[in-house]
Amino acid sequence: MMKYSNGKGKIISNREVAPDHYKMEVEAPTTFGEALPGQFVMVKVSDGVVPILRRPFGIFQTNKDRGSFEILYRKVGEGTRLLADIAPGVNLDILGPLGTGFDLDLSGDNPILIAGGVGIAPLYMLAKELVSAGKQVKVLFGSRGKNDLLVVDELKTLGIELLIATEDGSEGFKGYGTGLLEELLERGEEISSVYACGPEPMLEKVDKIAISHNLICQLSLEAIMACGFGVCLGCVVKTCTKDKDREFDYNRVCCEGPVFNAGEVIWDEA
Amino acid sequence: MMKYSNGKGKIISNREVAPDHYKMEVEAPTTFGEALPGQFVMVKVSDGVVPILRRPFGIFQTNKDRGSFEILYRKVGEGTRLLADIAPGVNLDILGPLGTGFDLDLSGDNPILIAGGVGIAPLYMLAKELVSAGKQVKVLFGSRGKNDLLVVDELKTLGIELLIATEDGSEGFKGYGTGLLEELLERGEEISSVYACGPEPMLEKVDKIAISHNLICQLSLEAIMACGFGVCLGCVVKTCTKDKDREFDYNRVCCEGPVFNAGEVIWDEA
Amino acid sequence: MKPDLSVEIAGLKLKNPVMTASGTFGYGLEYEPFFDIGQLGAIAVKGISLKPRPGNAPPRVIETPAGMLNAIGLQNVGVEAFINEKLPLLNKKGVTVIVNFFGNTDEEYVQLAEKLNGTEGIAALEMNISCPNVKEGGIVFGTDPKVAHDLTKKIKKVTTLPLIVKLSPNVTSIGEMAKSVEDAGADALSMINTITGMSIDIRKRKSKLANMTGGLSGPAIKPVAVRMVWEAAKAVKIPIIGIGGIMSAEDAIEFIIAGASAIQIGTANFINPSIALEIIKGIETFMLEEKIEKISHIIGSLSQ
Amino acid sequence: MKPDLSVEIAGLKLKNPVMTASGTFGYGLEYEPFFDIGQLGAIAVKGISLKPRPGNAPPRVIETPAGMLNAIGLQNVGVEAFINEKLPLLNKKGVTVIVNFFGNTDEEYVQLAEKLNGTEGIAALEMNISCPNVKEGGIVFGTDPKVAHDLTKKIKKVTTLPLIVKLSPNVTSIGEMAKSVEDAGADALSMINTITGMSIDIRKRKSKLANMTGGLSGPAIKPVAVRMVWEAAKAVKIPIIGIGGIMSAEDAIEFIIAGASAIQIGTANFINPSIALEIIKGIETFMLEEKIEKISHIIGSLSQ
Ligand SMILES: Cc1cc2nc3c(=O)[nH]c(=O)nc-3n(C[C@H](O)[C@H](O)[C@H](O)COP(=O)(O)OP(=O)(O)OC[C@H]3O[C@@H](n4cnc5c(N)ncnc54)[C@H](O)[C@@H]3O)c2cc1C
Ligand SMILES: Cc1cc2nc3c(=O)[nH]c(=O)nc-3n(C[C@H](O)[C@H](O)[C@H](O)COP(=O)(O)OP(=O)(O)OC[C@H]3O[C@@H](n4cnc5c(N)ncnc54)[C@H](O)[C@@H]3O)c2cc1C
Ligand SMILES: Cc1cc2nc3c(=O)[nH]c(=O)nc-3n(C[C@H](O)[C@H](O)[C@H](O)COP(=O)(O)O)c2cc1C
Ligand SMILES: Cc1cc2nc3c(=O)[nH]c(=O)nc-3n(C[C@H](O)[C@H](O)[C@H](O)COP(=O)(O)O)c2cc1C
Ligand code: FES
Ligand code: FES
Repeated sequence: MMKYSNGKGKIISNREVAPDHYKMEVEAPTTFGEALPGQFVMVKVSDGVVPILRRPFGIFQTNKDRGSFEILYRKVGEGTRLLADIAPGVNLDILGPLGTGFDLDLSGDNPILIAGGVGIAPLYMLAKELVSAGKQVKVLFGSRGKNDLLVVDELKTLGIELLIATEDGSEGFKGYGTGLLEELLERGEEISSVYACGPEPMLEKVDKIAISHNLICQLSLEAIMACGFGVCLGCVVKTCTKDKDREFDYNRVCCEGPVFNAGEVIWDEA
Repeated sequence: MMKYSNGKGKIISNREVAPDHYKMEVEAPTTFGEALPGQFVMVKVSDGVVPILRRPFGIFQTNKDRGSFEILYRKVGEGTRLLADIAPGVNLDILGPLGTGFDLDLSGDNPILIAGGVGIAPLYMLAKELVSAGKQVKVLFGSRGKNDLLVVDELKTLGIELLIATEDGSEGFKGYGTGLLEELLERGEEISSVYACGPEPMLEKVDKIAISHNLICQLSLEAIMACGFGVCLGCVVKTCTKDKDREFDYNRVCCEGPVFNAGEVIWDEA
Repeated sequence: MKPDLSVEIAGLKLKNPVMTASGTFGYGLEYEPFFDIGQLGAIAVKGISLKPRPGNAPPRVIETPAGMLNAIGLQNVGVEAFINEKLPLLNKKGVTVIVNFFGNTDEEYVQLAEKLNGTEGIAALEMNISCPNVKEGGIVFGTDPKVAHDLTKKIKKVTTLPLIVKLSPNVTSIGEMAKSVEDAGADALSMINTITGMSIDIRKRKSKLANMTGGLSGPAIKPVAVRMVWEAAKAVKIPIIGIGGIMSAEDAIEFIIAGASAIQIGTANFINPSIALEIIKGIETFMLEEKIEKISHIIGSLSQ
Repeated sequence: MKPDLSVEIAGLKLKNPVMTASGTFGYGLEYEPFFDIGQLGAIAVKGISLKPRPGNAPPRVIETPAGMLNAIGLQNVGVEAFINEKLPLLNKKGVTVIVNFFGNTDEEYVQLAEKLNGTEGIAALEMNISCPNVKEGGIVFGTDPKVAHDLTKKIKKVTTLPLIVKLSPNVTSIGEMAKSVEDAGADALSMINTITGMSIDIRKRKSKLANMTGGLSGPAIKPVAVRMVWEAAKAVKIPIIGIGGIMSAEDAIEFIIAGASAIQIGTANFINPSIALEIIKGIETFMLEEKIEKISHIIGSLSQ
């Protein structure tokens, strides 16, 4: 607990790696060396008050040798647009590493990592560490089309098995990553655990699959965050409770999450 | 009337010419060719809503051959800080030329231009035009110290007579530019008119001197402006009125000004 | 198919829901260098009083985060000069003219309304009630539902023009205010006027405005304005004109979804003088993208 | 010579006028990784109710221009857990603890005040009256001067702790509100709470907050907050704690000059968790530059 720090980190590089997707490397304050896969940072994207809030990004990887860490992000709005425009050399306000990480001890020998789009960001770091731990890692990467695939080369050099699903069928399996997961399950492949990160509908689907197949499974969620370190109570998600007096709990994605176990989250129709 | 335009102008250059003072050249929308000395532009210094208002700057000179104009500005706050950071190549929102210019017809043969600090900006262009019209131009330039002097070389090459006053006496006359003006008057030098631009206390002083010596004199004022083209009524200054029912008028610095004749403005103790 | 932007407010047919707000568009002509102002749904001219008013001492404006404070003090040429010098020019351009007016007593309001009612070329009246009532110790007309109600009733008696009442946001219950002027016969509401604010020069220990306080406008107030339009729309049946911090077509549509039948652009006119035209086009683009045939179909369409 | 930042509020001696605002500083401990929270003048903890509250459904926060809307719904651990689990830790750090509390009925407020009054380690109570009164059809306690007056009176009867009443800005006359709670015996005021606002997703035609409306905070509301502090300071003699959009020492000083004896930092804590400490230092620097020996010398020093 409370290993995070609030400080400046100099941008080492910030470049487009796929259409509208950027990878940024930042000199890391000391605490970043011990960051876990699945943890995230809060970044101040402007000096001024618009946008006023920091933006959360998963840690793509840490480079202990260089004392830096990387994020992989998609340009979706004002904040990420500003971030994409910041030149190397600039000092960024960074707060982190925050949140719970993935639990590597749950992985077993044949973990499957399933990513939707930029959800690959925290899973890349997870894959790397699982490989170092000697696991047989499979990554299922779902994206809209082959032009939207991310960090494929990096993934391949990790020595994992990469399976691709594209919605338009322009590469690999035609359909969602979750479809691929279901196929593997039907084929009866060995799966000791599932780790997922991506858009909410995908996570909900993975959750259902995991529950129905009794799989060990962790999901990394997103939420709009004002603080990122547990004080605003803005980022909550409905979760199952152990308390008999209540129907549910509101847990903070930034503290109790962003990683939750399958079956924990109550998905609301919204 | 209504010769101004609202458009984009690409920044050709933007560099520091003295400590905290910048000169920026911008490709000019068509209407800028006819800009008068003393007119100004409204510049949007940020794409966002902070700061929300445009900033007014006098036109330092127009370059009809290159289809550009220049401003000379001092970094004093958030807006000018942002402006100083904008790189050449960026398209700037420019509105202008706005306001009344100086009246060159009033000059006579021996006009004196008196500038306080960055108030030299519109007077440079005026000096240039008066020289072309064959006048014997004297420029009195007051600044804090010799390091704060601006565009001295450019002024000298115009072929005008440059007299410098510094508050700390590090160059030229020790004291204010207005002190220098009083000295010239005492010496009985030939002065056919006075044009002034600078901080308000300086303008008030010049006004008093002009009135007491019965000099033809024009002053370029500043005011906080929301629009710059006459609609917000935010930029008014108290002026003498011809209407018997009123004690004074509120005239808009952006439309009836920024150039006013000596004796027109009612200086309030504030 | 070209989307249909026309709306109707208080019997007034407008070609589109985009108007410009009083005090931010002068008498309209000042914007001629930028675009053809006849393309606007309507324009609300600078607030008019019986006699010309000099306004407040400067400084009158100051920037704030994502907004500005103004204390112009309702400087205007007076109703005579407006009718004789400004209105004919606007009429020549074919602009739909909404005349914003105000007084410091009931009688001044009534006299003005009578005068304007007898004038050709005015499409509607917009009554600004965010003014101090000098007979009631300077309490603003628009902060007491009863006072606003009675004033509205008096004005309705003396004019046949559509009457839009412009509400002040400086109230506890905007729904109650809206209802009370509706009950008095108002044909439409426009809202919000500025929120009272202040900004201090800490070294001089002086307000940055000579008038001490001023009215806050711009994007900073948009969330408050949208909320108030939504609350008022739930309280009344008459149409509402949404105002407050609109800088883009998206902002304009927010107000329409919240319950506004039309919108007015204020502060944004200062920053980008052709913004109103861009917003009309932006609304059209949005309608095409979202397959909305008629803008009136989405008025008040916020899901609860 | 080191400037003297100490101030006194309702008998409470504070080493400096910088506090953190309720709901933006958790229970204090969350800020320990960033700085020694004992350096603060005081902290106001997250609003406490009799029973734990789950709060509203998400989404609960959304950004707006220079501000944010929140509809947390007063989620909190309840008074028991606060007293047993949080307060002892805060006391161990030597922090001056102000307990922000609220209820949905007069009785809930009274019970809470009684409970807190009997607890060691609390420096003062801050009563949040921006809550719906369920017995009065959900009308907010803090929008009716009479209701706020009566409630304040009841609370004063059951507690000997200094009582700070936290005012809602969603009222017509903040001066009248301030006066009515002063008359009821409030020892100090804190203001402002958030301004109600709304933000709409125009493609989904849904509010961006599950709760429809939320409270606007941040720099956007600063001019309104400064004005209200100034108006309240003219209306009452009890000290005022200024709140609303404070992001810097300059902002804090603006409130002090307007009439606040101390200030609270809210939203800014999210963006820069060590801002409170920086503001204390900034105030010191300002005092040195301006040769102000004691911060209390400039409280309410705005020239008229
Ligand atoms: C724990 C966590 C880790 C994340 N990791 C990454 C990452 O590694 N790479 C990456 O590209 N993105 C990541 N995100 C999402 C990222 O934070 C948002 O895309 C970003 O904040 C959007 O900012 P913006 O200003 O560009 O968009 P805005 O203009 O604010 O919004 C654009 C759209 O994005 C949505 N949005 C805004 N903020 C968030 C948010 N915090 N979470 C989810 N949706 C949001 C808005 O509702 C809107 O639809 C993560 C989010 C969380 C909570
Ligand atoms: C007609 C006109 C012509 C001008 N020409 C020039 C010029 O050629 N070169 C130049 O450097 N400056 C010029 N100015 C002043 C310039 O506009 C301001 O310095 C600038 O707007 C400050 O912006 P800022 O955001 O950096 O400062 P802010 O942070 O807004 O303010 C910093 C300080 O400057 C003052 N200030 C802000 N706006 C104005 C304003 N419009 N006029 C006067 N003071 C202001 C503020 O009160 C404050 O004290 C001119 C002003 C006017 C009205
Ligand atoms: C400089 C200025 C002057 C204004 N003058 C008037 C006026 O005369 N009458 C009126 O009803 N509203 C007046 N307003 C209020 C605007 O019409 C509008 O209600 C308000 O600014 C909110 O909209 P905005 O945020 O888009 O500016 C004025 C606003 C500004 C900024
Ligand atoms: C996320 C959030 C939660 C808040 N919770 C409370 C609360 O529980 N009790 C309370 O009195 N005020 C609460 N407030 C209001 C703040 O204490 C403060 O009055 C307001 O945010 C204005 O200050 P600011 O602009 O500095 O944030 C909350 C504000 C925010 C942003
Ligand atoms: S983001 Fe503030 S509590 Fe999670
Ligand atoms: S700046 Fe708007 S009228 Fe002059």
